[in-house]
Amino acid sequence: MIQLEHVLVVAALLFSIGLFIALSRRNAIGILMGIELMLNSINLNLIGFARFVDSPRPIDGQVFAVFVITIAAAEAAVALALAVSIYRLRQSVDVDKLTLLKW
Amino acid sequence: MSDIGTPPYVVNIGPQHPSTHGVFRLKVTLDGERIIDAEMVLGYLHRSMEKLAEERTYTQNIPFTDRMDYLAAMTGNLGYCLSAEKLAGVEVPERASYLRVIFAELQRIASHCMANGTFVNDCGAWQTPLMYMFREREKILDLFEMTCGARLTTNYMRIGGVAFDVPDEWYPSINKLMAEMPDRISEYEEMLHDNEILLARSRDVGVLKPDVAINASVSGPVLRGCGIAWDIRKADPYCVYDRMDFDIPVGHNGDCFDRFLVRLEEMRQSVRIIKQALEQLPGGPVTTPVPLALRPDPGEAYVRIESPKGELGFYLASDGGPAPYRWHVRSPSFINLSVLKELSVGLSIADAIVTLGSLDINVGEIDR
Amino acid sequence: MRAVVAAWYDFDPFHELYEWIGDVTSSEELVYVIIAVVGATGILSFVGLGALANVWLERKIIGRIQVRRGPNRVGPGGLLQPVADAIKLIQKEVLQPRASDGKLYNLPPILVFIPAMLTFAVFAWAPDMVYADLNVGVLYLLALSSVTSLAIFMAGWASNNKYALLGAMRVIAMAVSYEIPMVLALLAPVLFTGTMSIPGIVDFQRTNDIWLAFMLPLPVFIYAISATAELNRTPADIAEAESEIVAGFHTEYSGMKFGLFYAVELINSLAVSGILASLFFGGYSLFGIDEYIPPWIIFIGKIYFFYFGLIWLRGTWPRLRIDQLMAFSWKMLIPLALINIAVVSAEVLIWRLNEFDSWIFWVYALMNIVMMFVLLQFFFTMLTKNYYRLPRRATLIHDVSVPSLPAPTFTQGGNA
Amino acid sequence: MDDTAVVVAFYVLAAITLISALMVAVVRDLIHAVLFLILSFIGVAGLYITLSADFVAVVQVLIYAGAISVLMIFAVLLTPRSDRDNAAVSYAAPLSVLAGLLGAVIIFVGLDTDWRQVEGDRFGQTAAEIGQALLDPYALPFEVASIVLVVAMIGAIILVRPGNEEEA
Repeated sequence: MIQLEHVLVVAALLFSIGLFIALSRRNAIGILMGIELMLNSINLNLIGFARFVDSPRPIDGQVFAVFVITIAAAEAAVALALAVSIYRLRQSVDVDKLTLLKW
Repeated sequence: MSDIGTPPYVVNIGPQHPSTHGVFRLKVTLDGERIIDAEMVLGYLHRSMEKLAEERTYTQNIPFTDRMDYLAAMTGNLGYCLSAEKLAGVEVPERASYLRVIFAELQRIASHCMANGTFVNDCGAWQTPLMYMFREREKILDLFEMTCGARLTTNYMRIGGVAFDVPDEWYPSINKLMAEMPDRISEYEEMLHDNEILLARSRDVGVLKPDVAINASVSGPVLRGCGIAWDIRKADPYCVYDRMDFDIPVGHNGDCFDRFLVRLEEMRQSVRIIKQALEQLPGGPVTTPVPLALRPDPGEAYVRIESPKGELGFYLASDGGPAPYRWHVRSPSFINLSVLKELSVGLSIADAIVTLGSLDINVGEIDR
Repeated sequence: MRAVVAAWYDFDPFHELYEWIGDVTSSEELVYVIIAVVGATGILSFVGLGALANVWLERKIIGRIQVRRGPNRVGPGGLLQPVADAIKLIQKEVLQPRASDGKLYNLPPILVFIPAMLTFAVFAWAPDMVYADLNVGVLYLLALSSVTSLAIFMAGWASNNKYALLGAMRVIAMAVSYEIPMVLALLAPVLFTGTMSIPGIVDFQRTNDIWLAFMLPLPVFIYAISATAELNRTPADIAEAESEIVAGFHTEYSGMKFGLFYAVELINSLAVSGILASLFFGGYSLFGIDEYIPPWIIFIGKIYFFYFGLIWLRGTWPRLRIDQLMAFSWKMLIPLALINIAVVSAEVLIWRLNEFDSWIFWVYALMNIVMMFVLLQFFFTMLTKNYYRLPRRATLIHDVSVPSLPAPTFTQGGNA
Repeated sequence: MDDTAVVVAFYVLAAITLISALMVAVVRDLIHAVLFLILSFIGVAGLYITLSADFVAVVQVLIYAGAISVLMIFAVLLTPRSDRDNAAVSYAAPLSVLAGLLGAVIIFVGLDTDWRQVEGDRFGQTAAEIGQALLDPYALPFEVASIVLVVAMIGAIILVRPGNEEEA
């Protein structure tokens, strides 16, 4: 029998891996991958809560997960468009070299 | 996907590639799928024919012409024999001239079948139009086989005429073929004219402007596709073409589809010519006796004929010996190919392949 | 559901096997496992045999289309040709380019197989012959098709070949473009039947004695075209476009690895035919005739009917260019699908609110067929009018004439 | 039997998800990283199924494995080869400690809280239920989400439009 705790531990580990990736990558696309992993872990939590936690309308968790997936898709599209246009501008997607706003 | 600004991507189309029609290499630089630069690399099929010919007698050189444009051996034979006859001053019997016209036109139909079939194949058809056109090509090759025993490398024409007279069973066969051929051509038209995909792939693709075509010395269906009515058979008649009544089909726009149309229509005109020639076909000998080791007087001769690919010219120079002093071939494939870069830069890879297919090159003729 | 099928044959292996095993043993788990293994074996053997049969059918039918005979040397009528092909492929050397991407290169032939096989799990072969009745069946099919394109991309990328990478890029671009009309097209039967389970949709068509294809002709059209695009078959085989990029994503695969890609293409064609048959053409039902013929025979017959259509397409049409194919999706199929969804939702709403009987379906069928013809005519004219601007016959000129032209502008050999 | 199967499936899928997520951080080639990310997404989808969220699971495969990963592959292929490495910044080690600590805190909080759990599977037709929830209580967020998608689409198109180069 799966318990809520199992889900929470998996989601927490996934979140920290995602966080590490998002913070440590130099490539803009790599950072985006970390963010997607974090969003996934959040979804996992939402689904887990929907499944195990007492609430008047248990489906809410899954609906939220659907919303998160939607927003993740939008975010990925915009972020990748940004990455491509940044590459066009600077010939690089290395975020360490993007010092345009650095004073 | 044009202006994303990706790094350039160099792709070698060929020498081993399904649609380069032989071993021909096109080195293209791509931006996405769009060609921004193209370089043609030739010479993979070079067999040094022009040099070899300087060591052989005039008659021994005829088989080389089979192997230049191996899809149109008859016209190769014809052009070479005409130039050798002009050099040596040999008269050709009338029956031989008619037979030459008939076989050259049969060869034109066969070659255009091949050209159009592979062109539609290059547009991506799964062999079907090619197979339809092969059906008729096979019958023409059967006629060749009946006459001279060979189907592809015919080696049929001789200096002073043709090698053999046609056998008796040849007449019903060709009459039957000529009777059904217009229907077959209509069948191809029916199959391909209203095909939106073929139109989408070839209309307005690879448009050759008339001035570019003339300045590049392009000839044959490629030239006629851009709307210029030029045909050696009418402009500089050889054999008995001046006695034939036929039209020059021309295109409207100079795109790949126009070249395709011109070839289709030329097949019809060829049928017309063959029918007239069969009607007028006189009796008599088919060859003038010519010494086997022909020694023409010193001099030079140039003869051009309308091969299926375009203007096929043979230049022969003699120093009085049994072998030509110099032999040069003006091959239409080679010169038509020279516009490929002009046409393909700016197109996508798929369009460049279609354009290459519509030029109807033959690498055996390009590299000789 | 069981009571419906009580015809003379009463062939229902799952149910009878279930009962028989239930008599022998009392262990529920054992019964479950046995049924699962038997069902999987049945489906896999159908798919495997189907792939072999498809090789023969495809070559034979295309041969007929191309006025030739097709294979006729190995076995009667060339029937053993696929076996000979398979033996040849198996004994061929499997080459791996040195610059290829190691493990990634070996994975795709296996990976493409998985979704192809999984697709067959949700089909309803007969009223009780459903291996996995997922209540998100339609979405499941769509998800699987997107996984296939990823495996194909991996193949193209890992080969480290320029043609293969071009093919892989084309696959990915196509997958993005054609997923949308596909989803929108498959939404229409879901709207009508109110369920996403494939057996549910088939059952709706059987109980109402109507094929959804009559009511939803436009989605059939859209789905069939998007499916050929996703299948990489002519006229949309741009990912392996032989005349352009040699063999696309599987350029570097030889021997049985190529054989697997080839088999997957055939299996996927069967799967697409199966989806068409069950979502739009009544699945195993045939207006009551399914009482006299085993339903799974009807279903397989329908699958092969649509498969014949796919072969016919391949034998007839040239290939579109990638940008034309994309434009076709974005400019024609997606607007059409959106219009269709709006109309169908309105129709379903009217039907559900007024609680009409099933006679209303025939009214809808008439309306939608008329709508389809009008819309298709409009879109086709819009998309193709440019191609018909010039005559499609060469002009005939009797005498040589060369026009006088402006000064040379030709630059070949100079710069450029 | 059913329960043990689900538990085993859960552990296997969790292992796939976490290991491939880790591989995303480890591998050098960006394309390999994307492919491991897809494997991770599919693992998460499997986890959803064990948590009886089949609709979300299929949507996860469809959107993440089918669309987002495709976008990422495109973005990677549109950047030059030299930029296709997956290198970490020089201060990755302290970051991993930080991320690990945060993960530990989350796990601790998660295990320590009383979550008012209930027993039993409560979901039947999740697709229908989600559909009703989207159209009834969540109608406004649903519409907002669609607007967000449209805005994102237009934004993405404007960002990569060819005309932008001159302004830059």
